[in-house]
Amino acid sequence: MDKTKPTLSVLDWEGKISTAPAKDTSIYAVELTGCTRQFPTPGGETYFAVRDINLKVVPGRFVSIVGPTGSGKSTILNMAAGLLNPSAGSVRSFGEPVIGVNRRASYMFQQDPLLPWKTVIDNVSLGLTMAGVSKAEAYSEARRWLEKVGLKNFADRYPHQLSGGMRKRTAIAQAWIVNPDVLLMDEPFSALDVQTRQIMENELLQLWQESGKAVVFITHDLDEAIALSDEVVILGAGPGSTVVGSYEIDIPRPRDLLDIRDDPQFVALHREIWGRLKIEVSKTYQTAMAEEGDVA
Amino acid sequence: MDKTKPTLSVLDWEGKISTAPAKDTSIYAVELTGCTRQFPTPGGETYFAVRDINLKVVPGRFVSIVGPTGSGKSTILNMAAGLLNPSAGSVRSFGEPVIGVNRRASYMFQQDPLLPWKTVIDNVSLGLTMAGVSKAEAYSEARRWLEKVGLKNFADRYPHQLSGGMRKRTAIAQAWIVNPDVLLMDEPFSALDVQTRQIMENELLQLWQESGKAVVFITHDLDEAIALSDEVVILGAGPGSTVVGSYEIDIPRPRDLLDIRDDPQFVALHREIWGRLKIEVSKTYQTAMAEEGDVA
Amino acid sequence: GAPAAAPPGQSGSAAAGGAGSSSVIIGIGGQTLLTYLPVTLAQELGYYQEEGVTVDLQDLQGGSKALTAMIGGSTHVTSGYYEHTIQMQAKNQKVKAFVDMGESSGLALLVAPKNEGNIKSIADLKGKNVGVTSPGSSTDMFVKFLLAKNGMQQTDAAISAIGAGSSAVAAMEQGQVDAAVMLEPDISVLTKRIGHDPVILEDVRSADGLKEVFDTDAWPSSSLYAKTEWLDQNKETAGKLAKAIKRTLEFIDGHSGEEIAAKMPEKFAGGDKALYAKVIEDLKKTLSKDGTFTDDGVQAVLETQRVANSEVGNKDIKLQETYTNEFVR
Amino acid sequence: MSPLAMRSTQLLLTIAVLGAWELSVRAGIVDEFFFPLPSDILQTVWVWVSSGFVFPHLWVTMQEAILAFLVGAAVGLLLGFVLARVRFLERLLDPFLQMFNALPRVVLAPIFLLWFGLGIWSKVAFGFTLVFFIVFFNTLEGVKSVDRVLVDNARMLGASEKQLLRHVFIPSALTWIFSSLHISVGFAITGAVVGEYLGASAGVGYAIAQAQGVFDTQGVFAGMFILMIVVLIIDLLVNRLERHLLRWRPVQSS
Amino acid sequence: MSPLAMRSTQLLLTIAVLGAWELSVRAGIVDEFFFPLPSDILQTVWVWVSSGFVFPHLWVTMQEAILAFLVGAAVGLLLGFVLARVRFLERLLDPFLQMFNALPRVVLAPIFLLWFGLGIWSKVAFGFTLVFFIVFFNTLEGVKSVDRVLVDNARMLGASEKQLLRHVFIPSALTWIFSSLHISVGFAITGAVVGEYLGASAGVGYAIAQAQGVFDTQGVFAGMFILMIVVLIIDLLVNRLERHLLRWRPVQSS
Ligand SMILES: Nc1ncnc2c1ncn2[C@@H]1O[C@H](COP(=O)(O)OP(=O)(O)OP(=O)(O)O)[C@@H](O)[C@H]1O
Ligand SMILES: Nc1ncnc2c1ncn2[C@@H]1O[C@H](COP(=O)(O)OP(=O)(O)OP(=O)(O)O)[C@@H](O)[C@H]1O
Ligand SMILES: [Mg+2]
Ligand SMILES: [Mg+2]
Repeated sequence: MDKTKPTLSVLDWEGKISTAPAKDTSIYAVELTGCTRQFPTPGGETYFAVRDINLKVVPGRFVSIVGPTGSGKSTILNMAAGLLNPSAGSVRSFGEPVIGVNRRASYMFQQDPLLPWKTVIDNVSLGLTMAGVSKAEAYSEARRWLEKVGLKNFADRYPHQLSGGMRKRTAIAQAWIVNPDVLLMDEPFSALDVQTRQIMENELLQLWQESGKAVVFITHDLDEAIALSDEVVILGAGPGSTVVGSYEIDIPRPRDLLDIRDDPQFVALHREIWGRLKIEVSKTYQTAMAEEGDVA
Repeated sequence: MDKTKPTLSVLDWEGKISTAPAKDTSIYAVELTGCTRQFPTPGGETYFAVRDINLKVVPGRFVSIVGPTGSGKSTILNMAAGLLNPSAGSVRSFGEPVIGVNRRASYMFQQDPLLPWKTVIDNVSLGLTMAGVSKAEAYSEARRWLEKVGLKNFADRYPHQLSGGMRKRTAIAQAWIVNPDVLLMDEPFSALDVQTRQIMENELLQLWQESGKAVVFITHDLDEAIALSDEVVILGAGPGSTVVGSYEIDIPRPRDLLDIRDDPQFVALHREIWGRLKIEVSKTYQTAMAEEGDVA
Repeated sequence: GAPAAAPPGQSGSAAAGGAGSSSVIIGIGGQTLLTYLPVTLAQELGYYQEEGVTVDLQDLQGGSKALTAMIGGSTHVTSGYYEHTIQMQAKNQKVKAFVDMGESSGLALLVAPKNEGNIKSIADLKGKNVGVTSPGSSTDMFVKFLLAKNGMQQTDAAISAIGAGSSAVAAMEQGQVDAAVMLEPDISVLTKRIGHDPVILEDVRSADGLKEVFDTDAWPSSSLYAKTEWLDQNKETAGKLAKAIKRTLEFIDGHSGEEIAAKMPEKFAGGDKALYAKVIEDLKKTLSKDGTFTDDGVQAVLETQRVANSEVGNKDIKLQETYTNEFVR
Repeated sequence: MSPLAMRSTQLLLTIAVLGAWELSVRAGIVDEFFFPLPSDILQTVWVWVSSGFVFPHLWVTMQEAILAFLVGAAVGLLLGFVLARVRFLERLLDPFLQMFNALPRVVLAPIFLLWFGLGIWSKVAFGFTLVFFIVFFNTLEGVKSVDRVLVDNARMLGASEKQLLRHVFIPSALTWIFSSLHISVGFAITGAVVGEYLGASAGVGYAIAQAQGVFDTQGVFAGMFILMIVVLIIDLLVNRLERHLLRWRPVQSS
Repeated sequence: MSPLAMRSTQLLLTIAVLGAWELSVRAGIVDEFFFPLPSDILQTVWVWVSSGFVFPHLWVTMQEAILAFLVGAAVGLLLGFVLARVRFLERLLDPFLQMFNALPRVVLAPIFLLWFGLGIWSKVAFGFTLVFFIVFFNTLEGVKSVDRVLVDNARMLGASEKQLLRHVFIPSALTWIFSSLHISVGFAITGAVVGEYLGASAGVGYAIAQAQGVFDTQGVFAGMFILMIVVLIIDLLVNRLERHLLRWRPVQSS
């Protein structure tokens, strides 16, 4: 692995670094400043996917983004990963502007990103072999990860021979194995059953707690977002959605994911965030229903 | 629409027809008898995805299938749709053996099934135009459905210009518009936020209640399964999983999806089913962790 | 037809050989064309070897290709039509012929079977479609010359390329052209297929025909030529080649068609040995006896070129630089 | 880079290459007998164009090439689709098609002349044998590599075999088809010209053969130059059509 | 249908066609001058093979064809990949490549002879110009149609441009590449044969040309027949390679 460890990796998740702007901008593992992204529409106009997004994540922090469908969550992650240039604003990672892909991040995509011509184990070990790790070593590491995601016995299958949830888990292992400084995850657990999901959530927390990684996590499950995160960011209704709220989750760690839903702090936070989120989601629907689009 | 209405469509959802074998087999909208499906593995052996599945769904009934990831839920739906031949056993629909695709069913796939070269509205209206409906009529019908799924303003976008959740909703509208006798849905709402999900669930219930459709619904969300269904079928852990339990959900209809989680009947059923499901999911993990696979 | 021998080894790209080289690559403008028969026959008779040169024959499927290959340095000597040397002089390329094999071009202007009653003279060709092997070839120029000789415009007849061999025979038989300039053995094959002698408007295969069309006794056609530079540097080799060809011409003169055919590789007969022997017998009268050029002959060729080839036209041509009899004497 | 800047760069490149050529011929590095001066070639082109000499020839060649292209592409598409859908036929016929594809067309010239005469149809047949195989093999592979889920979805929505073709297979194979069309534009013209070159009474190939027969290399190059320009124009049109039909594809950001 | 049954069906089909041909020639419906009796052709093939006459020729042709195929495919792949990755170059060079693709190769024969001599290299160059364009255009399109998410994923996993090529672009474009290879097998042989046909002293094309020059249609057909058999064998090998390299693809159930 040729990635250099961030100088800040000593700050672990207990560090509780506030998101207030710091003088030393290199402190942020991911820093989106005033990011706007527009797309041309078929009608020839421009559609603002997100507008004026400010998102700052220090190393060691776990931030979830929730928001109505189509509000621009994936767009934000794409910009943070360096795969999509913002139309306005700047993206930085550890103080460096992100040009091309963000080499210090690993990204688990919402879509199916497995290479169909590689077996499960080749897919999982890909990041390592490309970093120059020997094949034997990469394979044994990949097996370790496959075991974690419960796919040990499917190592030599091709992706088309897997179920939807198995493909997702392979993608998770693929993203985790490279041990990056920033983990970007777009709805990683939505195709999994409840129990598998909890196992995965625990794995993720463990992985994250072991090091000073920053995690940006997209989910539709508010419970999940609150249970896992230090901070939950709510994205407003589109078009041109922006951050409408940010909630600090101060439930002490380590958290017991099984029982956390009964925690009074959790319940209170859930009610508060859900109240806000509901407004945004309804807005999305009102917009969609009421507005006369150009196709009507 | 050239599809003939089933003679049994008068039986609506309140009919509460038991799943016990009936003399008149044509009563079942979907009937899988002793269906087994195996796949060749890379090692040259055969892998049993599902074994000896018996599933009978009468028209007007809403059946959910839950089970651990990789247990064969999609495989069952594929067989019911006629896209996959069972290695053993038989598939019938309304008494007819299913040869080729099941013409009386509509299937919402787990994967992304939108045609990338068609706009949203063309994708949604596809089923109608192919059935010979005039373009104008198909478009106005498609617009009605797009409105239901909240995509009215995105009618002229191409799939790659949509977010993940929007693509799912387009696929939902595409499957619903053809007004089939059997609705097969594979995790339709998993990529949607909670509120959108509830709107969709309500739409689905409405669509189903209006007619005597049979619905086979796959979900990982047990709450959702119980809230919507007449029956919840639990699939065991793979390989060679089979139906390990079937629960009749006798919560009276119409149900209020918002408050149903507080219903004592719901809570009791949830506890019961969850207890059973948990065993299966843990089994899956034990298998995956303990067993020495051929790659270890 | 059953082949007799394995092909000669494919020699790599040949840099124009150094002085005194006794190994020569000859490019033939169509090895199966009868008019180039002496070049192959000399090889079969072993005359080149007896004279002390090793000859590698390359079949280049057409006179102009053989010439171009030689200009490009792929071959040393070309077995092609003498007229090329004149054309090359017009293009500032110094090429000199040193053995004459054909006294006559061996061409004949035939009327297609379907027009046998209609076309009786050159003048009848007006507005008709005349087939040639390829545009710009000597068959094409033959037509142009005949038209001009009969006081017609070159555009009075449409010229179609019909190739040689079976495509030419088919085009004539099916009447896709109204008339065509043809060579042996195509004429004999056509005759055999239509079952009677075709109507021939002009025939320069005989001395009479030559006299009538070109007003000369000889019209040098197939010959060996090389770049003047190469000739100057390889006088000895050229002499050996010329000697071998001259001996071959004498051999042909002294033997019957059958005897000659027997010496040629079997595959050249194309399955019909009798026909092959017959056309060789016919060929004998168009071949030169001693390999020398005559002043009348070369002059006649130049006249044809002036009339039929706009690239030569009225350019100043020094005929003595286009041929030499120095090596055959 | 703007289209205009791109065109200028291309023009500059062309001029640079032609300039280098001109200079090396004048300096005697390159043999004028084989590579005439570009300025002479352009002059010949000008003569051919201004005298109107080339237009009847070009018209004939274009007819042949366009017919060969259309017929070859149509049959290639049709057979490609049929064989991709009927696996039995594909397995049955594949070796035969491969064998025929390896037949040297030039050798077949006499048979084409025999069957189709000296007119344009023998050249169309010539071009056809080139275009057909390219389009056929690509269509076959294109249809075979269509995403399974899309096909299944369309079938579940009630698509007949014809509708599957129209809504799924053709659009999905379109990138393949266009790739083969890009290749075949050139081959259609090549086919027509070579056909003319071997036997014809008109066409650019005939004109080139005539020039070559009298060692008029300027004429040969002029003919090829004119062909190149024509191909350029056709390719522009094909590109435009492609852009229109494939407008659903995500724009490639580099 | 089992492979054996398939082969038998193909054999039957072949026999049926040849039988019909034989009969119609014997009945005088088809002219033997142009279409000799299949039995005679096979006999000639037998003579060529048993006398060993054909093998040196075949060896020369195979050398040329294989070299043309390898070099053409290699350069086509390379340029295809480079141009697909560097959009600027693609836009710059596309019109030139299109123009060159439309040049009639037969006309260029003298230039090939000039540059590459009379030996095998001029024929290799001939075949190259056919193979190259087919492979190039398909590779270009194949790389351009790679799923965006796969590329992004590989890049996020740290792929360098070279690794992207190896792990994503090449495997993804492999169906495209194989399609073009299927086409080019035939064209490589065609190129070699036509090259020989225009000027050579050995090779199957030379043998065919000589047979044609002396009205030996049996010989012409025998030569083509031998070529077809050779292509069949090569295609079998290419198919096997393809099946191996594309083994990750879902099995197509019909
Ligand atoms: N290439 C594109 N062209 C046009 N519009 C686009 C494009 N990509 C995204 N969009 C639009 O941007 C908006 C945000 O998309 P994005 O994928 O970021 O949503 P999301 O929050 O991830 O939604 P979901 O939860 O459904 O995945 C959507 O309205 C979408 O239509
Ligand atoms: N083509 C195939 N070849 C081999 N195995 C397959 C194939 N398709 C499915 N399987 C196997 O069958 C099993 C069941 O797959 P299926 O997709 O039905 O699971 P599922 O219940 O839908 O899972 P999920 O909830 O993750 O979507 C899995 O173990 C999968 O690996
Ligand atoms: Mg998204
Ligand atoms: Mg599934």
